Amino acid sequence: MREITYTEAIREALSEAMREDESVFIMGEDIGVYGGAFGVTRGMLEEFGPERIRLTPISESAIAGAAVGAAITGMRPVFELQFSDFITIALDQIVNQAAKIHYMYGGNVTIPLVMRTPGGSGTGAAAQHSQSLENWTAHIPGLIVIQPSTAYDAKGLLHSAIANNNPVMFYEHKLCYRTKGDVPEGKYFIPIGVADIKRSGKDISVIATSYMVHKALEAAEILAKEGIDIEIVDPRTLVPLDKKTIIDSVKKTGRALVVTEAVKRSGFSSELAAVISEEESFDYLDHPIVRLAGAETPIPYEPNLEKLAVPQVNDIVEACRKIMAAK
Amino acid sequence: MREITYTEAIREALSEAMREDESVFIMGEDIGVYGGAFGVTRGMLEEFGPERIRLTPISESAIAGAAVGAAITGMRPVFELQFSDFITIALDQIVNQAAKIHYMYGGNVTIPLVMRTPGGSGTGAAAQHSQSLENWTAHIPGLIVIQPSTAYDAKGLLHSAIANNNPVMFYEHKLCYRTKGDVPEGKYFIPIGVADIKRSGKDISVIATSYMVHKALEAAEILAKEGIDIEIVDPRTLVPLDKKTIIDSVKKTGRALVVTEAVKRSGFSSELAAVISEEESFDYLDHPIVRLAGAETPIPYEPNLEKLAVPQVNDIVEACRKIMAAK
Amino acid sequence: MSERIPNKAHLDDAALIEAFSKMWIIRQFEEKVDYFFAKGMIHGTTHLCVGEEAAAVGSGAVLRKSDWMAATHRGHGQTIAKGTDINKMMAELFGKTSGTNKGKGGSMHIAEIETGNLGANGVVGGGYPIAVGAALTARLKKTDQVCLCHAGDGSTNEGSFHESLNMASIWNLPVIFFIENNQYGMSGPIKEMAKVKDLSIRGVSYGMPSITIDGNNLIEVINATYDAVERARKGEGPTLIEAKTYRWKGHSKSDAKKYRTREEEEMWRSQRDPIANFRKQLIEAGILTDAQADEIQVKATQAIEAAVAFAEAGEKPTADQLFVDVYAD
Amino acid sequence: MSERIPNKAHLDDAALIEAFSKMWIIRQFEEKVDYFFAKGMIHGTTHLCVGEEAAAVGSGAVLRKSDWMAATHRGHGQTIAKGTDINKMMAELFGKTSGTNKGKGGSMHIAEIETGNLGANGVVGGGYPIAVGAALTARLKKTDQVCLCHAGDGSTNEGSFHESLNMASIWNLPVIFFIENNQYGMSGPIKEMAKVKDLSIRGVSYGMPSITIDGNNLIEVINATYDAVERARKGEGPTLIEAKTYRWKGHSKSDAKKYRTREEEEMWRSQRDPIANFRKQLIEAGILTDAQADEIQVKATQAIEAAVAFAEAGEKPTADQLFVDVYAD
Ligand SMILES: Cc1ncc(C[n+]2csc(CCOP(=O)(O)OP(=O)(O)O)c2C)c(N)n1
Ligand SMILES: Cc1ncc(C[n+]2csc(CCOP(=O)(O)OP(=O)(O)O)c2C)c(N)n1
Ligand SMILES: [Mg+2]
Ligand SMILES: [Mg+2]
Repeated sequence: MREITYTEAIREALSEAMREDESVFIMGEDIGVYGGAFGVTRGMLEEFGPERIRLTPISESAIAGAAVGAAITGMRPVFELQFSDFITIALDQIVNQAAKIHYMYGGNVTIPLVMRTPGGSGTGAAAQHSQSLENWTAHIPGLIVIQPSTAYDAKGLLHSAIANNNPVMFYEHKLCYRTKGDVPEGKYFIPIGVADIKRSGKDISVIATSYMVHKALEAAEILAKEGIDIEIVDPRTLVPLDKKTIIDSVKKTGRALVVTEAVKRSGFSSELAAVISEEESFDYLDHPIVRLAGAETPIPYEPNLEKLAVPQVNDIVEACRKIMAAK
Repeated sequence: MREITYTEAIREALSEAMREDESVFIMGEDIGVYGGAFGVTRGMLEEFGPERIRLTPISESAIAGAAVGAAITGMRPVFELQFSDFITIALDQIVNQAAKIHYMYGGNVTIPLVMRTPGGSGTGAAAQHSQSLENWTAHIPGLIVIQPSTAYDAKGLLHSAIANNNPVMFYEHKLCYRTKGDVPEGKYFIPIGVADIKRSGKDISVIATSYMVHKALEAAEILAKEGIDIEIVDPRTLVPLDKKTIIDSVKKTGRALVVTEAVKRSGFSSELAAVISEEESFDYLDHPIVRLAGAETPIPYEPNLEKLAVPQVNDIVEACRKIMAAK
Repeated sequence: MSERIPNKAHLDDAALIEAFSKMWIIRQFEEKVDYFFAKGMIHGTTHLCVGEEAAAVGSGAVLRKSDWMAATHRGHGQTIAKGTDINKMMAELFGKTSGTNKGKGGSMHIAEIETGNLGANGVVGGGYPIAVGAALTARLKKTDQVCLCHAGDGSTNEGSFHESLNMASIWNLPVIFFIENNQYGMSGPIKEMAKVKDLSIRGVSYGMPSITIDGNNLIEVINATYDAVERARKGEGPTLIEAKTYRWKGHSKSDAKKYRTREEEEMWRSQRDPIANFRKQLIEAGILTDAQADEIQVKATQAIEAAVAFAEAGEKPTADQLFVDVYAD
Repeated sequence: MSERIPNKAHLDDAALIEAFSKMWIIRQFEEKVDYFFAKGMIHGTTHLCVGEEAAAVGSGAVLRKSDWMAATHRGHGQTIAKGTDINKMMAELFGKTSGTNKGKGGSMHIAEIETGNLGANGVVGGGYPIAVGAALTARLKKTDQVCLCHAGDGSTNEGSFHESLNMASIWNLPVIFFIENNQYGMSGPIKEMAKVKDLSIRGVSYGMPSITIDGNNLIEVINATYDAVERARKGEGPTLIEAKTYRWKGHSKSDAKKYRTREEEEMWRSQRDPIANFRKQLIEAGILTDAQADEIQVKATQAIEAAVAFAEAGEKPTADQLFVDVYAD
């Protein structure tokens, strides 16, 4: 298999879907000749033309809403929100319209749309361009929420997202874009709602999302040398959540460390901790669940502070050591 | 002490604050001669005039943002968002501006504003007018989040909110408006960040928010007859959260039931469960934490379905019985 | 073609009688709903469009069934005009599974995709971008469908109005933005909430053809909408229509209407009743006799009674319906 | 008063020389920042305003220190024009505690409340309602302060533009909406993203006095802003100014600029350089000699060098700073 980047994997999924299905099209700011702020759609204008690679004005609410309207009437729009922080402008259409219409209309219409958007910090873009707000949409019935960490997952899950008949929130991560991985050519699907064990181990279940999966993998190498063998579970889709894989892992290891970049308070790490603590896994826990997550601060600009604001490899290592040392 | 309604209590706090401090003013849709969609500002136009009881166009983003601009430059705006569901339109100003400016500007400016808004279901207003989205703002560093359940708490906490130098999200509940309680005349403050034990008991700590406090109190009466003695903890402020009072209660009872109206998945009930499960209280738990919360569905219109979508008194009773029956 | 009441859409006598009848159906529907609400027999809230029937019917009359329409929270008239089944609508208000939305939507969300009704919207301004999206579908699928986007005066101060009209204009989409300017957004008088005499002037910001009309004059509404629809079908892009009208009743369930005078209300009721005025026009043109006109009104009442009977006969959703249709397969 | 270069603000020779000098300081500041970014010595991203100096300086020049200004993501020039300390600005970009924002904001958030700079904004259109709110403060406190709201052409398609201009207009607030139309919003050409020749036409939607000017002509900018500021101070409400200009550099750090031609760029650089043109004007009016003009440029370079030295001398925040200032006391 070839190694390609996360960016290329996403672009491949988009292109393959568009070649196959005329009803798939893309909208967004700067996705045309510019190729998107992070280069994801680079070259696609040349292949698909401006009708289907549709450059929009800077109007996030109309972009999201036009996707809803197009989806209701038979298209399968994918729109790119340039930074996930700007969902603040598009939310009415996503939450009050897209998420609810299928239910509110008694199931008489579907809303097959995908919002692709990059979240996360690490590029020095400061407080308004670095948030991880995925838990907002995870809270909303009617939405599907995906957060792929690898190139392979990104491509397979994006194909599934586009094929899905519900509004799908597809959160990419700025620091994932350049990561590389083995990715098959051609179309393949990774089922929505299936977690992936990115590393198996026996001591601690580290449930990590998005870019934190990569940091956990690095931490695992360090910990392995110390005889601590962590299992890394990547939920991949937050909604629907593959509780079984997570719970089974926790039952096996008896210890759970949840790692997300998003701010700890009321973030998806809380949901993961709550799920683990209320399920049968509770009885298997040898140690309280530990959450490692973003600091309760806006993301600062200065690079050292910026790093301190989100979990780093060393924080994961430390947390695991502490868990193992306890009792 | 007099008994007044929750609505009147809020109105009193607003009026007292405005009489005392010229820099406090109110903005919002229909808050003038109409008195607000839920009658909270009724009569205030007559006393304070249209400059300070400022009727706005239907422009939630500009309302919130004008509050931010006014706050930065020395005023203490309070704005009413007619239904909390429409925070979807105002969020950029709340989350990307109000919450971050103090930090992002190095502490050189404060943003003393209050957003008052009613959440919750129970009035048949269906999916777009019945949500409980408070956990979104609880996730955002820089925001204070308050959710009063009684007239007494509403007045004292609103005074504290207006006096606070941070952006404060003040979530009212449509079904609380007509509830009555003893409320002192004149100004008093309830400190932000202090939970209240609404009923003490020894068997289960029921941590309930907003209108669920009233339902929990009703449930307590039924359970008491069966010999189950629940303690009801009302956090009152979600951010900052009074973890100590909650943890102490759980340590005492050894059992925790969290009850919120908001959708369970990724709601504030998750945060509460996560906090309890990761603190020392973990060691005292005799039973897994149970979350009782909104169904993972949009709020349906039809009245029976609408009720089924959020916890009712009987659900609390059942959950408590089950917890006590276990083991 | 020569019609006895000339109109650009060339609607013949029968079609105009049909429009007259629809206005009556709408009014009776609303009066009935008002009655049920007052009695506490319907749950939730509602926004009635009595007094605004010509705007709904005149604009809806020039659409094809395959065209689309997005309605507002004050949408009963708009959806009836587009052809939504009034039985199912009434059943919806009663919260029955036989309702348009199986009882899950209620007054603010009535939708019937089969007849092109993309749904009413509880969010002021929420329908604008959705209508743009539907028009985009027509463009991408190269059909000649158009989308009629209903909206209120107050909603033209929402950001979504601006973003959507701009997007529709630069993409030349087949959408008609139809503003029912009933003078108030809940209690906010549009003359204080916007500093322009006519809201149609706002089309200038988008280089969009725009017009202000008497929304209570059925023929004027038909003509303006017809022009806009024709332009849209030919690929010449969107139009903004401002139809001046008035809501006779309060904003929603309880409204003391302190923000307006009784004289103003009285003037609109007595002099600018769209139904009475069109009735007169039909009779003067010799299309209807007095007796025939009365009969149409009676038939409308009967149709509403039938709708109520249909609604009453329907079933309440069972508890398991709560979890049905959260996600599509 | 008689100025050698007549202008409505009656800025005298010294003030015009000061403005000329500020334009140079801005350009040198930007060139220096560009250099540091290219070298990887500054973190994050930045949006440079080279070529747009007259818009920033001409509008800032007619404000008082006590007036307010809201800047955009492309805000270095705007904030310098308002009087923000360039040493602290450079220190901010270096992430130092001596920076305007103590290193926590960076290029997109530079603010200095003491000089009325309410802050740059990373959200396109995010500054509009904030500026309206500041103007509301002036109104409620009955001061004669005004607020200058900077924005870009692309931002005029955001809903916040619409809501804010409407609100400012109905309340007659002292705010000046100043659009730097540099022809592109990132890669989106405004001539394709809006169907109007001049964005100032959008003021019509709000009954707002509006004007389109040559944003590269310093005196034209001064004059238009002066009229708007006077109107605002007198309580006559807001104004919309569209200043046509051009950004010489890419949108932000990496930009292949495929969306425009090299000829277009070259035309703006060679014929419409705001600094070169104003220099010529000053010399022709006899206000400066060639040598004096050169000296001003040299001094600007020195000022920037000093700013860099100041920035370098500052300290990086310590780890504990992460948790400072999340909440105010
Ligand atoms: C975004 C949003 N803000 C506020 C409301 C509350 N609300 C419902 S209808 C209404 C007035 C709408 O006025 P207009 O657009 O003129 O329509 P009309 O009711 O007059 O038909 C308001 C403020 C809402 N539903 N949605
Ligand atoms: C709400 C929002 N959408 C998108 C972006 C990404 N973005 C940053 S600057 C920019 C272009 C802005 O164009 P314009 O307003 O013309 O300002 P200019 O950059 O030309 O000065 C875009 C799309 C953003 N920062 N905020
Ligand atoms: Mg209206
Ligand atoms: Mg621009």
